[in-house]
Amino acid sequence: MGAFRHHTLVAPDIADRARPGQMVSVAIGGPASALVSRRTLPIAAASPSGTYGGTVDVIVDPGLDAGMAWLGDLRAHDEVAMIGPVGRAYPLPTSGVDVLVVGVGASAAPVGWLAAHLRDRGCRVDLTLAGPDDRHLVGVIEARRIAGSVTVLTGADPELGADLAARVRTQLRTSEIAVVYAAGRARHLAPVVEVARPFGVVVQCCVDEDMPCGTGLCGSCEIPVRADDGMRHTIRGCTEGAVLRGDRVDWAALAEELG
Amino acid sequence: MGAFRHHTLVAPDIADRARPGQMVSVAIGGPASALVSRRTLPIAAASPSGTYGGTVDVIVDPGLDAGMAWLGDLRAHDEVAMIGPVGRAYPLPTSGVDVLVVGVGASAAPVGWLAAHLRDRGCRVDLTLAGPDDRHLVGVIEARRIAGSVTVLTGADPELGADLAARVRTQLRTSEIAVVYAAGRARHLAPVVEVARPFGVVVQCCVDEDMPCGTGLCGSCEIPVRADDGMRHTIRGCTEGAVLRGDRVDWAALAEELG
Amino acid sequence: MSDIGTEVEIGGLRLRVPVIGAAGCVAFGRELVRLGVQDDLGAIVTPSLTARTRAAAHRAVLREAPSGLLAPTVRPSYGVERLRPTALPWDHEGVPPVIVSLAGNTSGDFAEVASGLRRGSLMRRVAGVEIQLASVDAKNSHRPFAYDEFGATKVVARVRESVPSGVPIFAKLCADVTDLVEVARGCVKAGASALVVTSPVRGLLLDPATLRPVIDPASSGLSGPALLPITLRAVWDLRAAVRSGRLPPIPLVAVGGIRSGQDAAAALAAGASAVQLGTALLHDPDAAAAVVAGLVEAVRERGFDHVLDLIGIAHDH
Amino acid sequence: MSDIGTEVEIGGLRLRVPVIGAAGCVAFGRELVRLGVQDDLGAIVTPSLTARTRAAAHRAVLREAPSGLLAPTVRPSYGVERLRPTALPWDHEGVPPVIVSLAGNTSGDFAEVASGLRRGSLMRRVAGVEIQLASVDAKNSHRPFAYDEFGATKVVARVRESVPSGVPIFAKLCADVTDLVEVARGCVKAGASALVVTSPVRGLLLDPATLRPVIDPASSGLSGPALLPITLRAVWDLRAAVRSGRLPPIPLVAVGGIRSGQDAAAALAAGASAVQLGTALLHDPDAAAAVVAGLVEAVRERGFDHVLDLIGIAHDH
Ligand SMILES: Cc1cc2nc3c(=O)[nH]c(=O)nc-3n(C[C@H](O)[C@H](O)[C@H](O)COP(=O)(O)OP(=O)(O)OC[C@H]3O[C@@H](n4cnc5c(N)ncnc54)[C@H](O)[C@@H]3O)c2cc1C
Ligand SMILES: Cc1cc2nc3c(=O)[nH]c(=O)nc-3n(C[C@H](O)[C@H](O)[C@H](O)COP(=O)(O)OP(=O)(O)OC[C@H]3O[C@@H](n4cnc5c(N)ncnc54)[C@H](O)[C@@H]3O)c2cc1C
Ligand SMILES: Cc1cc2nc3c(=O)[nH]c(=O)nc-3n(C[C@H](O)[C@H](O)[C@H](O)COP(=O)(O)O)c2cc1C
Ligand SMILES: Cc1cc2nc3c(=O)[nH]c(=O)nc-3n(C[C@H](O)[C@H](O)[C@H](O)COP(=O)(O)O)c2cc1C
Ligand code: FES
Ligand code: FES
Repeated sequence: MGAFRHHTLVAPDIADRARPGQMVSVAIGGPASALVSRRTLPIAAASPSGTYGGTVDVIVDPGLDAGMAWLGDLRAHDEVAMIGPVGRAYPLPTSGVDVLVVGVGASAAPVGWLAAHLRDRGCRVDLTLAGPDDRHLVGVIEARRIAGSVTVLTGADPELGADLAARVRTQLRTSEIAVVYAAGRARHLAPVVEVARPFGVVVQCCVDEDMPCGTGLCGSCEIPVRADDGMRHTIRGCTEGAVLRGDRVDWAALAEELG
Repeated sequence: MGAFRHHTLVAPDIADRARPGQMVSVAIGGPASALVSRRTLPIAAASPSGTYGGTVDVIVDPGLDAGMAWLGDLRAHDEVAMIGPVGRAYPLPTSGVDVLVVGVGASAAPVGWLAAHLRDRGCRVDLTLAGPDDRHLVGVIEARRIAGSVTVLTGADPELGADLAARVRTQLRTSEIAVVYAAGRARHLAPVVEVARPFGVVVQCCVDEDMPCGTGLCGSCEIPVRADDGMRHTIRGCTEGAVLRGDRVDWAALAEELG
Repeated sequence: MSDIGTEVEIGGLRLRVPVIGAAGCVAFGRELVRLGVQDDLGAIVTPSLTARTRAAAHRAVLREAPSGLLAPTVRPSYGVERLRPTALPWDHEGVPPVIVSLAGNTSGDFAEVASGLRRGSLMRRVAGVEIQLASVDAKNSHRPFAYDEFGATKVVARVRESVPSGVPIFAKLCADVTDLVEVARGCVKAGASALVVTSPVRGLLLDPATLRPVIDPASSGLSGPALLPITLRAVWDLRAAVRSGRLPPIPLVAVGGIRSGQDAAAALAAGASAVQLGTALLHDPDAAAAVVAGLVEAVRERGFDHVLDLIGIAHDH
Repeated sequence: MSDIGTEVEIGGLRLRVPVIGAAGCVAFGRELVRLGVQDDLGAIVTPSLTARTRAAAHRAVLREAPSGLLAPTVRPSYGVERLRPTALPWDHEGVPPVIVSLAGNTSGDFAEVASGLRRGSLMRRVAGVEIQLASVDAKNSHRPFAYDEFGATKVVARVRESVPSGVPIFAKLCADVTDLVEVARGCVKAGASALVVTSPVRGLLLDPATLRPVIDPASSGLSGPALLPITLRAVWDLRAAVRSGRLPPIPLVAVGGIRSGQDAAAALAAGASAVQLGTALLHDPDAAAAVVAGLVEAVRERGFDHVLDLIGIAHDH
């Protein structure tokens, strides 16, 4: 599957409770590792039962940093310390509506699983997978089995976000989309939320940025949001996100803070 | 093989040149490791040719520290950065004499290989393997195939060194031993050298103490020795040892420095 | 938990176990309860509170350093003006005793936060106060208070005035100063009940792509296992100063790089009465239980029956 | 090696590449030649020489710390009295330019070692002199010279008097002081040609079995990757002081935790003209080649054509 590695991890407690949009927080390296931060990854799938009990799947981009490289190198029977499910899942519609699902790079991990849930609720699912190139896309083939239509979009930053947004705008114009589900880095999500705004369509965003603990302890994953009363404050991306309504997030402030 | 792990490492350049008593210096951990020191290990065997080219064998005591634990966890096809052969080999007799070979714990790694070389030169080899318990002994069964007689000695520190020395004294008294070859920690070697002194028998000691670089750069493996003129000075255990004539080493000073 | 005693007392504060959650690394305790690990900590320290809420000037971004984390020392903070006696951020069922950390940029700021805590009946939920002396002094070229005996002393004295005498004051120092004992002495004289070392040490990393600082160099600090030898040295120096009479007797709390029972035992042996865990809990929220168990084991192995027996033994010959 | 220029000049000393073997981590160069890595270093620094040979009071034992090594700063040393013009310890075919490191416990000691080097024609084989200011001052409670502007200044001045004016003097400082710029300024005024930061920072580890120090706490220092953020911060502070006029212009050399081309590029961007590698070479004697290659790559990626173009760019906005 190209540049990414796909791991299936045995974790019955997590698998039984996990829903699309939730994450696992993983300790990196062994006892002699120089890496201190955990990595918090979106769950790509959860199977409550299996040969070894429940499993969760994650997708790793080993090219990202030393910690991801370590995760990528894990082999069968290796053990990792994992906490989950972490955070808020994608809220699902109660009735079968038309939805648009978009995901970028390895952050798109949950979209296939989400699309299956949406389909099971009777939604018509339109899915777009984006990434810098073909090697950095998650499961296109699996996606075609689930979604009504699958579009692939490749291109380099910073254009990728704009291209994706343009594609979403076209969809919103030409179909009866009730909600957009998105998964990606903040820089890819912000333009999508922006184009959806005039349509009054909510974008449920799984904001995949660094979460060094994934347990709410460190406060380093804070995301600036606007509450209903317009007051700006911050919430913890790991425990109170990662799925947030796009119109609530202060994307400009977030972009500045991410540097 | 009990508490120890035995690794065969593909290293044609080293295998072609290695002789018993020499070592390999191994970098520990991957790029994200918190461990900075190398580990310098006695070579347990070298096979100049094999399926993959030449190989060297090492014996690892994973219980020793985090670095050894990492080495112990290595699996087939893992790669390690290795330098060798490091240091001075055991000098071999030109004629077939009676020799006594003793080794303690994982430091005894080279004794089987050494015994085979001695046997090939026509020596009668008497071998003693010592350790805290049966699980911390190297290859007793292999040893029996090589040596004329094999004795096993187990016991706890600090008595182990004295027990080993007592055994060596008995051997020196009752046989025509021309030279003693020993491999161990300084605390085990010193009593052996002491008992051999009155017999005028040289003990060739492979002094297996910490060697953080194994290349002569750091100076942290220095061993106090007395030169022919009686002057005390120090030599680097890694590049100028690890095999040293026991009567040249200032064991009391070394013991103090090792703490 | 076992036949080994683990209770310690620091400036009047009794800790069931000598392991404390460090400021900024346990939030306000709610997450510890959710994770079910609250009982492994004798107390927690809150993220540093300021007089007024400090919004994220920068995201409190963490960067990985070798065996450490680089974090900004100036972080978004909760303002004491927002505290409501009926809804303290640390008011959750099961949270261990709470030590409130105070930050500011003038001694007046600190006094204001401390006074704010007295309002209403807030103090009843405060087991102690910790002073983040790594905060920078606006009146001294923005150098940390902890770098200067005079600055540190003034802050401690002002906080001491504003806090009821029954509430212990923990002065949190920086190990990366030329003369730690001198600063410590000032804090003790000004009324500190205990000394905590170390705050993160000054550090800098550049973004590999842009070669620009990832965090403001004036206020970014290194935490994590990399600090362990620095922390132990600082504790050793302070304890040695007490033994030699250069510093009045005062309990010490070790923080910086501690993550195992063995590390904690070393900290106690060097002279600490308790340890704080910061990044260890970020790396593994179950770390406190392992630290307590390892500490108990270290006590037992030596034939002692109380963790107090370890304190300072590294100095005995 | 490539179209990218790598030569730098520090206090008159030309280095083919801005990567130097750090004191005590490359012995006298013979082993580098044996390992075939001598050409990847622009110069080497010898283990610190003393006036008289210092036998191992303690074995110069190294202990592993998280991402670091703890080593005694007082080590067995080669006495300048033993130097023979015809058989210098660094007199081996292929050894790169040699900077001789000097240690002592009084400014007189340093002067004596420096004068010793003038004897015979020794100086002809000396490309520069580095002063180990982490050495402790017998006349100042055995605190390192580098902790005290006055002490450091005196040593540099005495060495400057004893060394021919064409030979550059590198003053090696300690980053773990309250005011690094103050000490640096003293050294520059006293005649230092360049500043080197950092010596190992003070650290302590206890033996887990005995809970006693493994190395004398008064003189044990932490080296290795754990230091990287501390080194970069120290270089940044000195460069910033030069830019703001608090420190006269002077070349800087970064040492402490550097092990990759990326680390070296960061050190240059922070303001260093060259880097030294210590534990990186103990961990991997081939490290210098990788550092030079990575540095060249960092220059090329940014469209520059010389490593000089990186120096100090982290300060530009
Ligand atoms: C199929 C579908 C169609 C929808 N169509 C529409 C529509 O047409 N128009 C429309 O407006 N909505 C629409 N929505 C969105 C809907 O109103 C809710 O998002 C959805 O029902 C889930 O509700 P919730 O309360 O769980 O999450 P949300 O309302 O999404 O809750 C917001 C979350 O974001 C975080 N958050 C954001 N701001 C703050 C803040 N200030 N303080 C604290 N936390 C904050 C919190 O974590 C919170 O859980 C639709 C949703 C779905 C699933
Ligand atoms: C079968 C056999 C029988 C022997 N019987 C005897 C015997 O009966 N009596 C006897 O005296 N010897 C005996 N020897 C020892 C013999 O003299 C030599 O050890 C052996 O021949 C090897 O010589 P060498 O020069 O390589 O090593 P050695 O002489 O062992 O060399 C000593 C090594 O130790 C180190 N070293 C020690 N001290 C110093 C120092 N001051 N300065 C620098 N380096 C130092 C060096 O690395 C040097 O290579 C015997 C050896 C063998 C193999
Ligand atoms: C994410 C994070 C946030 C922190 N916030 C604070 C704080 O608000 N106040 C404070 O005094 N120290 C703060 N610190 C410092 C820690 O309390 C502690 O002194 C430091 O991390 C060293 O300990 P450690 O190595 O166990 O993490 C913070 C550290 C981290 C990593
Ligand atoms: C084994 C060892 C020996 C050292 N010997 C000396 C020395 O003799 N003189 C000196 O000034 N510094 C000495 N140092 C310090 C190094 O030169 C260097 O300043 C320090 O190790 C930090 O750099 P690093 O992280 O690259 O190792 C020594 C360091 C080590 C690890
Ligand atoms: S990642 Fe630490 S609080 Fe969210
Ligand atoms: S181990 Fe470094 S010189 Fe021998």
